[in-house]
Amino acid sequence: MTTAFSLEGITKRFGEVTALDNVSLTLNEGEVLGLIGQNGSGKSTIMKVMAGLHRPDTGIIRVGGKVVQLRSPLEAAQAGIGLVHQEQSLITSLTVAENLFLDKPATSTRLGVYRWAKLRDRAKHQLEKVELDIDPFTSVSELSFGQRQMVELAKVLSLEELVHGHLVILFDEPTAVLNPPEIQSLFSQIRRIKHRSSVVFVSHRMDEILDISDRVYVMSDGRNVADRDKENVNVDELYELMVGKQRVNREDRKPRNAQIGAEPALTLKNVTVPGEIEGISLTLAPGEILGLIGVQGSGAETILRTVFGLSDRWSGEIDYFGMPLNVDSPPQAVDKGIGYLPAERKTEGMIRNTTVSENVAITYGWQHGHGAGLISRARERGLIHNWVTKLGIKTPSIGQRIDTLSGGNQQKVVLSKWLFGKTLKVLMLDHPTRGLDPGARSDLFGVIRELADQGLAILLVGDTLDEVLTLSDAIIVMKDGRVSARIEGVQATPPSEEELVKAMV
Amino acid sequence: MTKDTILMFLRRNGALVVLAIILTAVSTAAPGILRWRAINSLLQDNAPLLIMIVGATLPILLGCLDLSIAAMASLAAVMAAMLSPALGSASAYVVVAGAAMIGGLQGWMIGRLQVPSFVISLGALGIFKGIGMYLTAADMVGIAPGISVYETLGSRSFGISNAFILVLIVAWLFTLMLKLSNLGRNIYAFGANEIAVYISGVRRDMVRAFAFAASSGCAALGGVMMISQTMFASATVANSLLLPALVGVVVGGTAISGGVGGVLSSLIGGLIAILIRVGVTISGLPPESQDVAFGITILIAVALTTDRAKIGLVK
Amino acid sequence: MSNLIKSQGPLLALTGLVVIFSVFSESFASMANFAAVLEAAAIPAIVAIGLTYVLMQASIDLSVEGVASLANIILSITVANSVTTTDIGLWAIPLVLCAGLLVGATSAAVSIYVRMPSLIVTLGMWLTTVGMAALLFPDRLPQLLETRITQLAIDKQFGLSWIVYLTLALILVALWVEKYTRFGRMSRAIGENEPVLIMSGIKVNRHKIAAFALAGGCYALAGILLGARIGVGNTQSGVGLLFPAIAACVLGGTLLSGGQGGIRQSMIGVLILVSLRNGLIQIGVDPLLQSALEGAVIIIAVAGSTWHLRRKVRVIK
Amino acid sequence: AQDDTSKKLYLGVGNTSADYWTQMIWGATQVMESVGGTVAVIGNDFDPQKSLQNIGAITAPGCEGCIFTWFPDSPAFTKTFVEKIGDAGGFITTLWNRAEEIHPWDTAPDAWIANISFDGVDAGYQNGMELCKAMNGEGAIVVLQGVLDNAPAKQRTMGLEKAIAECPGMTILDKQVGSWQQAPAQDIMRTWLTKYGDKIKGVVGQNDAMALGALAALREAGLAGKVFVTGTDGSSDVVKQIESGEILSTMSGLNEYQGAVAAALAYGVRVGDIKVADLTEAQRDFFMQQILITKANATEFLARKPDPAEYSYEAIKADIWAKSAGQIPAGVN
Ligand SMILES: Nc1ncnc2c1ncn2[C@@H]1O[C@H](COP(=O)(O)OP(=O)(O)OP(=O)(O)O)[C@@H](O)[C@H]1O
Ligand SMILES: Nc1ncnc2c1ncn2[C@@H]1O[C@H](COP(=O)(O)OP(=O)(O)OP(=O)(O)O)[C@@H](O)[C@H]1O
Ligand SMILES: [Mg+2]
Ligand SMILES: [Mg+2]
Repeated sequence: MTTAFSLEGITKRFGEVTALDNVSLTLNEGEVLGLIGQNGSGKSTIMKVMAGLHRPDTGIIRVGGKVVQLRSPLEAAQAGIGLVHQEQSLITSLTVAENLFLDKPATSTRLGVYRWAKLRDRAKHQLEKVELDIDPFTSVSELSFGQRQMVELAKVLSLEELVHGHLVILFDEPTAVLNPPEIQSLFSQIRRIKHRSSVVFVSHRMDEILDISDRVYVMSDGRNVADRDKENVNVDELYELMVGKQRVNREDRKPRNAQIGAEPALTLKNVTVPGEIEGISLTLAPGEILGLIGVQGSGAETILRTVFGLSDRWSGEIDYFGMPLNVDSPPQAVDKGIGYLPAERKTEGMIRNTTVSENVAITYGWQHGHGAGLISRARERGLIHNWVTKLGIKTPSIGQRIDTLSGGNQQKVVLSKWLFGKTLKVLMLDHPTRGLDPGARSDLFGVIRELADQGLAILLVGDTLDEVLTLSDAIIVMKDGRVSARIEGVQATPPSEEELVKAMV
Repeated sequence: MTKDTILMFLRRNGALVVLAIILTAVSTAAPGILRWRAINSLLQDNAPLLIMIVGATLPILLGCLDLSIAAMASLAAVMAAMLSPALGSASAYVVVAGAAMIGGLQGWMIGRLQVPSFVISLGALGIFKGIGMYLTAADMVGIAPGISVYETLGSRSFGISNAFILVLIVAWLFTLMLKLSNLGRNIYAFGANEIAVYISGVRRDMVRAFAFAASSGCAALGGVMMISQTMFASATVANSLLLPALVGVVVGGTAISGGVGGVLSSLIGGLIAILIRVGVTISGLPPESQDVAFGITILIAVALTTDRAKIGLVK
Repeated sequence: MSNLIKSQGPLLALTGLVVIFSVFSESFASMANFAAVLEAAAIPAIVAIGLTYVLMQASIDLSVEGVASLANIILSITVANSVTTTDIGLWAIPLVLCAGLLVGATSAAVSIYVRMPSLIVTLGMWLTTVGMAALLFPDRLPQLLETRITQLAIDKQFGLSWIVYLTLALILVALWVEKYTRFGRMSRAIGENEPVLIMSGIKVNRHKIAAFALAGGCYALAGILLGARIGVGNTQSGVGLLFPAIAACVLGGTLLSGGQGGIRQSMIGVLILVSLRNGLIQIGVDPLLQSALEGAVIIIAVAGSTWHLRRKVRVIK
Repeated sequence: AQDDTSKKLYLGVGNTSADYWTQMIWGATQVMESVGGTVAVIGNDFDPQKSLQNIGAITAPGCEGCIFTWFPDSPAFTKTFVEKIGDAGGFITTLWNRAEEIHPWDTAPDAWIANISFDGVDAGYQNGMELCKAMNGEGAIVVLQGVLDNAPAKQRTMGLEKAIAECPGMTILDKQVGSWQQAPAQDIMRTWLTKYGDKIKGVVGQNDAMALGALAALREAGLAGKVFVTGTDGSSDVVKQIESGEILSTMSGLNEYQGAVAAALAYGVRVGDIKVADLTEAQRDFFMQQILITKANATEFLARKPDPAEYSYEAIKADIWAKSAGQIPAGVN
């Protein structure tokens, strides 16, 4: 086997943080390398070094045996290296076609003037590869999340036409926002391009990693801790390699004995949001974890947003501890004791350009203050440290800017703000584990159960069926904006996944 | 001190350092400027501008712009003068309180109508100016003599201009508010990411209303200070202060994109801009070159006071 | 129909204004008055074209008045005039346009490479260009004796001056640039999400410099046309161009936050503003109250034409 | 502060690029140069705040015995300016603007020597009467006003009203604010033409720039010379149009003379040649003469060349009020 690409002794520091510590990695031709590690272990950083977005402090990079300097994404692209980002990076006001060739001006313009006909043909061709049947001139803003991810993929695959030699395609958590059929389509694309490319694939889902990879590369704290062929590992071993031996006891997996309140905390009657959900009725009791599942667009997320006062137009009735819930905006919802963790971390969850502690304290900081709207940073600091330790948030200090944390750690910070107060009664979680590593996920599961045990009512839209099955006391299956099934007693008699999927589609 | 800590100090306190440099330069050219009387009279003259700079900082911290402040200061001056015979000192309080309410309404409308602050405050600018013109029939209004508020604002205590003392008090109160209160925290966070803050349960309409109430109230206070000096108001007295006020805020290192900066640094920024103007005037440059010199020096000052580490993207 | 309302809010606002004024004033809806509106709109439109690309990129340019005045002065002392003896004929036009481009490019370069917000850089540039205009000003107001320039304002074809036709042509070019060139497409993208473009290896800075330079060129052109119209070189000639132009862009939907709007929208904004001024005179509003009415209409027009866009999760700065 | 403060006149002006200002500055400069002094011209861009800052900057380092001639851009600020200069121990003569209620003898009387203006009411009146004459006492006119709260704008309006009272056949069709500028005036005129058509027989431009704007719009409509236009300022552009018959009249002040007298008074008091206490109210608050320019005297006006000798300090001091048009009456400011 020939080596297509290698990193030798790469170190990358950001101020005091050492993101990569003397990392070496080789990538053989036609190979899919699964890259795993806890949040903040340096996966994205390694990919960015490979894609020319970060320059390493020390170490060398070889492409096809030759030492190269990758000074920019453009140079990386010329060397046949392309990256599908962890956070989506399409320009929504431009058309799909323009986005596809955004970084390859030569394809679509001459002397700075667009050649629309040519662009359309070429875009069409790229979209066919990923089996996306849309007009290349659709504006990206009209696409669903999953479709956008496919466009990202197509964007990178256009390297096939542009570069003659071998390609290196990097995927940073591409499946986090995809549904199962889309994931399958992605995998078939990866298998298709293997004949002339090498692939690095990051995911926090072990089953996916083992499904698609030929080899698994495990990172921890910016270092490589293991490099195994697929044949020689299993899920448990990988898990242990990632999170360390001491944390492998998976308490959270055990069924929970929930103390569910008799009187419902939240009752929805016939709630309708035009075009999104129709006639939704459900109840949620204190101490209960109610999981919502459904394919994308099934309306599960809309339910949470409506309760939180974020829907612009809706009808129906929502009762809250027996009284009508008159909530028209998030502040009102929060006043009543309702919290909501949004799925869109980047735009709706974290307050960028501010510190970890400000993010945690934004909602309930005043509750720990001196009264009269005056806050006490000293008191807050102690409490924030507690949560940072409890959730295992990896940050040099609580004064660190949240933007510099890894994706998973950002998510934990955003969640902490709801745990910070004293008055929360209902917590709604929209894809709370999106981007979390298995260890963090299990930590979070523990926290969610603990909260429910303390009497909090929890409404959960999960990332995976497995997740919802593990956590929920009851499950509501959504289909086309309506409830298609409600399953009680999930912990005692778990339904089979097939059963759920059937209700979903 | 290592080189790093010096650099860090410079970056954090760029505005203060620039102020010191400019003060040194100006006082070398004209040593008389360092006399207490001279400084005091500069501070007194510029108190209206400085208070407007203090107020204008708050909407900017949110990432909004209040273009109506100068028109509001003029209108406030006119109203205060017109009300002074009937209400005496109360005219000043009534006008400032009224202005704060109108400002609050402006801020609230931005959210309710979902119209950008630039548009709302531009519209308000026109409305205030029109009302001022109409009320005065484009004439001047003198203030009734012997009213204690205006006499106090126009005079000194402990040798310091009362108007400037008031500026310091207001700036200090705002600084405490920004540092110690939940509202202050919400203001900075709002500037950093409005939607996330909203979804965190912050009453964004109230935050915005407060910031605009503060900027309008301060502008009105500026108008009141101005007539305590001039004794006459007209519908356009303060209209030219809009840009100098925004310049002051920016020179102080507050980012227009929101989330970064503070009231005290704006105050320092305002002083820098004022000193640059003084320096340019006494430099003996021909009048034609003075604007060029002022423009370029201001640019250099901003280049030195902006903490680029804090601003993600410079637009 | 509801789709039309959604995409064409500002256009409907303009139509609404025209209808209201036509009802309340007999003379508003006359050919002659439409010509008057177009004449009054021409120069603001040119300024707005330049500003639009800058605003789309989420930057701002305040140097309009200074650059236009400076252009006006340079023009008036380099063509045949009543004060200086230099006369380089029509070469003055490319000279002045280049000066405008240069000022714009300088603003952008300073903003980019010294990492300062465009607002403050262009504010400094405003003061600087105003000063330079004063420096270049000869002792007396130079009258333009170059008739090929002054005829632009005086010569009429079908009731409209060459200035209007020139503006229309420029609008067409600008629309084409916006739709068909990489610069045009990238300008909006820069406003929407600059980091992504940088990561894609796009030379964002070039597009920014180009936008500011083009804007400077447009202001310079406005200065030239002002010269043609007023027939003299005046250091104050550009005064009053800035705020109406920004307001027009924003009215049309080219927001300061970038990534939105475009030439078409800005032009509608210009027409709204100019029709408003014209209409208020036509219906005979008290001059003392005019600015108040203008202010109120601006708020109402923007609120009305964007009402359908209201969303709880929408950033409005 | 080592130099002799009497030898440097601080001259605060609107800007330095219009006929009026260059002429006024020229007059003041002749006086100061004749005594071996200099003039520091300060441009304030018609912005009272900038004036305030500039005066503050000049007086801040100490200014005992400094002399000023200043154009307070807004009458609301005149009091502040003169008091400030009084506090600093300086002397000042003001041009054009003061609030109605204050005078040199009652406000900082030792520092504020005099206020010298031109009679805006008279300018408005004479132009108005000229218009009346040209229209044979019959017809409708439109008025392009200056910035509304400026004293000259209001005075000129008052004067026009006086003329209309004497010439009842002349009626005002419309008034709009042209802000002293040419381009807005042109747009307004164009709109008027579509609104009123040939009802308009005359146009009052409250300054020359607006008169030129109106003329440009009239030219477009082919009405130049048919509709009568008046201005005020006596700028050479307008006077040339008067010669050619496209503009009816304009009012020109003795601009050089105003600058010279203002400078001479400030300097004279400073060096002790003139005692403020000896001056009457009419000598401290007066109008300077002005002349109406019509076709009859336009050519002569254009040809005139001021003789520097007539503007030396000695020459002016010999009879400072020779060209005064009398004390400013109450109620016109
Ligand atoms: N621009 C930056 N400035 C400072 N620190 C950074 C920056 N980018 C990354 N880091 C730090 O480097 C470390 C590695 O981050 P990286 O994003 O590579 O983690 P990751 O493995 O991709 O995590 P996740 O699974 O959460 O995506 C983290 O501690 C992070 O905080
Ligand atoms: N189907 C395709 N998808 C993506 N990129 C392509 C495709 N076909 C060509 N390209 C790339 O686009 C760029 C320009 O392609 P090409 O040379 O075919 O254009 P062109 O034919 O040269 O235009 P012209 O000959 O008219 O100048 C090249 O970098 C090429 O690799
Ligand atoms: Mg990552
Ligand atoms: Mg080819």
